[in-house]
Amino acid sequence: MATSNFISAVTQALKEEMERDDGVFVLGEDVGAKGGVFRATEGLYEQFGELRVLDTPLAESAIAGVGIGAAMYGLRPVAEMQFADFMLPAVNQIISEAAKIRYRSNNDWDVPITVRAPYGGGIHGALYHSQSLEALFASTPGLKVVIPSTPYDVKGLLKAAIRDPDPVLFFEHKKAYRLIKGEVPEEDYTVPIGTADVKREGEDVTVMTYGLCVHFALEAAEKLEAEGISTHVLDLRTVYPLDHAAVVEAARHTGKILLVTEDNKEGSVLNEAAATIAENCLFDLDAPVERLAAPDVPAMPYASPLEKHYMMNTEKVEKAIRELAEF
Amino acid sequence: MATSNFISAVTQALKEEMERDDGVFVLGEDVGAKGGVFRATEGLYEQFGELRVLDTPLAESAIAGVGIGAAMYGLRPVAEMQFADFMLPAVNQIISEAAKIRYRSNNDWDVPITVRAPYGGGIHGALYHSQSLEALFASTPGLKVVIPSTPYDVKGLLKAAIRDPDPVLFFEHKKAYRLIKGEVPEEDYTVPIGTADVKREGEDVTVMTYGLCVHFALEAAEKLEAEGISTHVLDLRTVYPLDHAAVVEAARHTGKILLVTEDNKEGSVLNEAAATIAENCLFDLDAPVERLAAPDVPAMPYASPLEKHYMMNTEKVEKAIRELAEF
Amino acid sequence: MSEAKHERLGLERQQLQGMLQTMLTARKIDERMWLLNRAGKIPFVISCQGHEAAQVGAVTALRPDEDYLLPYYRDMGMVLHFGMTVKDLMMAGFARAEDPNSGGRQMPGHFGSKKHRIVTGSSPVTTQVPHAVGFAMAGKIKKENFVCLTSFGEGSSNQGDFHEAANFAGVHRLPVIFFCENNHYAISVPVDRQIACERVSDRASSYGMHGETIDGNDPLAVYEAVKNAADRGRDGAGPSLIETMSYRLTPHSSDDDDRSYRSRDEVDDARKKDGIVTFTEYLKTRELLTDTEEKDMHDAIQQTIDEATEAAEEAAYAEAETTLDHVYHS
Amino acid sequence: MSEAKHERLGLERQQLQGMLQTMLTARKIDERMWLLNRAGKIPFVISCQGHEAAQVGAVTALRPDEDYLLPYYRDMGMVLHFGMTVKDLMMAGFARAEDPNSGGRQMPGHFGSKKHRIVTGSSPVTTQVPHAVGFAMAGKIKKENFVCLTSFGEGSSNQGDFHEAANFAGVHRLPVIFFCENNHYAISVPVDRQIACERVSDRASSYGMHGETIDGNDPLAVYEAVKNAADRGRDGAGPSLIETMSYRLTPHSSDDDDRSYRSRDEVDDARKKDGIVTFTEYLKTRELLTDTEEKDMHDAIQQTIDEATEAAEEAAYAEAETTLDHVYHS
Ligand SMILES: Cc1ncc(C[n+]2csc(CCOP(=O)(O)OP(=O)(O)O)c2C)c(N)n1
Ligand SMILES: Cc1ncc(C[n+]2csc(CCOP(=O)(O)OP(=O)(O)O)c2C)c(N)n1
Ligand SMILES: [Mg+2]
Ligand SMILES: [Mg+2]
Repeated sequence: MATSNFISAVTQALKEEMERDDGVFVLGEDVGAKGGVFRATEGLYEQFGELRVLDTPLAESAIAGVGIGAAMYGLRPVAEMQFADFMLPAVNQIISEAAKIRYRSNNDWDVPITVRAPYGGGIHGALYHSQSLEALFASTPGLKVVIPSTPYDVKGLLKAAIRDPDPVLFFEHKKAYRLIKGEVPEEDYTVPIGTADVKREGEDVTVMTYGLCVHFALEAAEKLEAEGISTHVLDLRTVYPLDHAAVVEAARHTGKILLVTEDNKEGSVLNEAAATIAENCLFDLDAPVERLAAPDVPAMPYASPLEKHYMMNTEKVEKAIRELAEF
Repeated sequence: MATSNFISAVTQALKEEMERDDGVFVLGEDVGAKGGVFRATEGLYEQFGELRVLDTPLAESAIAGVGIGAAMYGLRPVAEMQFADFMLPAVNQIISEAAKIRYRSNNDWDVPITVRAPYGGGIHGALYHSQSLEALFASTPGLKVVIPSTPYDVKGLLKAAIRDPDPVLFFEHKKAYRLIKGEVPEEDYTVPIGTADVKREGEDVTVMTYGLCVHFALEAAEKLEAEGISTHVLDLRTVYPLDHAAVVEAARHTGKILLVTEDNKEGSVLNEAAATIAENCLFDLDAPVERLAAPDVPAMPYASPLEKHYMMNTEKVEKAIRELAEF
Repeated sequence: MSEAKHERLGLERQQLQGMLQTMLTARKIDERMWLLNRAGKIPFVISCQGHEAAQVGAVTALRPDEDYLLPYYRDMGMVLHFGMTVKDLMMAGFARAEDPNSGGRQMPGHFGSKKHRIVTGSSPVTTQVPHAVGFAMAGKIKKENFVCLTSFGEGSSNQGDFHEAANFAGVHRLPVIFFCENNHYAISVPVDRQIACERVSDRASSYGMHGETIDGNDPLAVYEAVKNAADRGRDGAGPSLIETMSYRLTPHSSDDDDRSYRSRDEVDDARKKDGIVTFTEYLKTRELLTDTEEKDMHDAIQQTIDEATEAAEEAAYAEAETTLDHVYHS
Repeated sequence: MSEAKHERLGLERQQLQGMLQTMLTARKIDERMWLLNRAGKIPFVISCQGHEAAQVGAVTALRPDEDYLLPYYRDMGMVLHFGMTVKDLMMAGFARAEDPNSGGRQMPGHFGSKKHRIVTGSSPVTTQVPHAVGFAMAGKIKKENFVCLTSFGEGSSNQGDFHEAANFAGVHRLPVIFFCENNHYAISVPVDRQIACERVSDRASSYGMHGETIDGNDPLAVYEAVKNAADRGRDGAGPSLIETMSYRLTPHSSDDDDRSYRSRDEVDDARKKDGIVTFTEYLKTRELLTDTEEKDMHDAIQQTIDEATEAAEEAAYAEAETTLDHVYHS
């Protein structure tokens, strides 16, 4: 099995799906000759040509809307939003259209589109190249919101997203792109959308998180093991609709729960996990359900000390786990 | 004190604020000669003229964006979105711009805009004239999201919103417009944004809700009193940022909490209350924190039986309170 | 008398009568809907009245067996031509389970039927316009030769989605017909407070496409313009923007009272130019329609509508529990 | 030789030298930023290089004490003219607390200063365009007589916000100058894959406004066009769309490698037409600038930049805890 970095897993999934199904095509800004500003589509333009690796005008609502049209026709578009922050002009197309087309047409039409977008900070991207957008979409039935943490999951979940008959938003942490490496089988495989994954077994504290923060949790867990604190790490993977059963199970497993997100706290997707626990596991808990998140400010600032103050990291997670273990 | 219906309280607040401050102006689709599709701006065009009661082209992103510009200049625009559902094309202007301008300019610029929008269902509005949009905005620091339940609060909160130095989204339940009546002082007064309000004192179960659902809760409470069940009703009023202290206090007060929204369940704004309770009141609870909400489908269908199945009502709330009381 | 317009266009008696029949059917369904609404039997109507000539002229120039239609809420004349039946539309008016558009989930006027290549629409205006471009882009990728017609009002041409979609279609020279039904008002806002240019079709040059403005009361003129646009599309010459000038003869919808924003005189004047009246006259003058044929046509339509109304009124709603169905594939 | 262009425009030696000085200052700051970036001292640069002539020509036609500027990220030449200092810009490059634009919160190029009537900007392109219309609308309500200039790239003219804002300004005949700096690329996408019309200024007619395309390397031509647009605006004749044709001489930003999408020959050709080179030549040929003056100008700018760099490098970041400040009024 080959070791691959996070972004190569994206490229690999795209390439394999495009080879497998000639209805799959990529569209977005600079995805063609340039291969994407993060190089996610590198080599695809040369292999599949300009119609299937389509450089679009600079207009996100059209990227989404044209993709939705092509998906209704029967193709499998993979739309790239250059940064998650720049999906906002496309919100109407995503929420009013993609999410509601199957329902409003009483199952006559469907929208098998995948919308990929790099999210997250810690790369000096400032307010508008660092945001976590998942909370915005995680109250819209009809959508699925996937945020993978490992190259293995990236490849398997992206393939599953492309094959999914419904619209999937696929957020990739841009700091993970070249930082996170892992084993990625060269064969075809998928990882099921909608299922969380235990990334580490433990007994004292359960951390539930997703995306890059999974790695902070795993690193923290590793360190805390030396102190005799055993951490259970649940990678939510699909943040909407949430894998409620897995959340309940992992909560009951230790009775002490830390929810972690890089997003700001109030209104984050963690709340669905918290509410689920409060609704189902009240009598299994040994400590309050803790949320560890960014401060409630509009987005991550640019200057290093401010960005660092905002950004999640291993130390913050470690400290929170320790406090909960000691509760 | 005069009795007024819900929508007259809107009109009254607008009129008084426009008389008080000539920087206040209204803009939106059909707000002029027609007086708005719900008649919220009735009479204002005649009184204040076409520049201060501005019929805009059919383009919501421009309504928001032009309003933001005028607000930065120093005026106090009140933008009307004809239906909350049609705010979605303006999401980029609201979230990327209005919410972030003070922060990103390090307090140099500000955006004292109010965006009004009728939300909610039960009026045969089908998918796109019935939605609750608050969850979409309730994770964006820099915004305030207000949803009043009574004519008194409408007038006081809308005045507070217009005078607020920051952007306020003001959602008015369209079924409440002519259904809900109440006392409205003719004098000038404001109701503070950011504070929840106990609409009924009770001892057994706490219902936390907002908007039209407050009335379902009050009616249910009234009925249940006969059965000896005493219900405490907290009207959240500002759903973002939430009045966390009031939530904690009301939760501790009875130890049994029912959270109610007309919106669909997963990812709703109730989750912030649930998470706050799970974080702060774990050992004060006598029952799981219950959420009563619409099913997780894209939006309310048109046909009566389906709309009714989706829509919140007094009976559903009553049943849920009773179950919790008996827990 | 020089060659009549329909001869030049190669349209024959039967087709012409078919056009009139579709126009009349749309009109009469709509009239019935208003009666049903005022009688408290259906909650909402949004009308085609005044637009039928433009709509039917346009779709007559298309191929319903291969082209795609992405209509807006007024396009009853279009969807009838593409295969929607009177009964279908009545089922939608009554929000019954048998409504093929949405099973009663959407308001009337929210058309959609995969079978008929009518792409599902929503209420936020102009969102269908990029979808049309997406269908056309898919056709280009798949080397198909269909065209897509999408329609919208003049007010809606101010939405960002119109601009983004039109430009996309222009850059990729896609066979999309952007069909703007200019009826002078967007609810209460008149066109001169709505768009800054004289004609919506002036916008075509922004997107490197052909644009023209046609009398929407003349179905033959509209047919010709759309036929040429479709030909251009099939020939790889890219998109077109066709604007028809009509007038909305009813209030905006059953929830609107238009007296606050337009005079009765203006409405009465428009009624005189009604395309149904003038086209009937055109056919009769040229002996393409006899009085008997006309009467039979009216009677047949009336009967169909009566039957459809009855059937729809008696039909069932979807079961309440079906509210939960079809959020995702299952 | 007929009357020189600057004479016809009434621009005098001192003003002309001032224009060159601002152009040069912008260029040299940008060059320094690249050096600092490549030395690992600042994380990000987005450049004005190639646009300075257009930018400075444009703002010279405005009144910085009453007009409003809503620039985009390349407009260093504009903000310098509106009062931003070299030191201010270096503080922004280094993300220091003293950065007047954002206190180091935003990336460089995100200009804003209430004092200087430069309205705060963000990264999502084109959002500033409706804001400009909002300022102008406020001015109309308040019976003020200022104009607003907002700028953006040709790629950004495809955003819905451009369309909606331009139409709004057109309908209400607001004094907004829509200033499009066409540099042939939006990151890697060339203009012919980006916009379906030949020129962005072709879009003016969609909004009932005046439009023209100007050589962006000629600051005098740009001055003239913007002067006329500002005059029209102040006279109540509504908005204008001015497009300048320039070329981006650097990669899109410090994160971009432009070799994958454009040839070195093309870039070299553009360098020959660089407005800084040709305007210097214009001034020298007409004896409006001596060699000594030129050298002094370069030296003075260099020194200012050196000092500003040093000051900024030594200046402090904002305190980490200030991350929490200014979410709401307090
Ligand atoms: C995005 C959006 N905003 C507002 C509305 C409410 N609305 C419905 S129809 C309409 C007017 C449309 O005018 P026009 O495009 O001219 O079409 P017409 O109804 O005149 O045929 C408005 C404002 C909507 N449906 N969608
Ligand atoms: C809404 C949005 N989408 C994408 C981007 C990423 N992006 C930044 S600049 C740019 C290209 C802009 O091109 P153009 O408008 O021509 O301006 P130029 O950079 O060429 O001056 C892109 C795609 C963005 N900033 N905002
Ligand atoms: Mg209209
Ligand atoms: Mg460009």
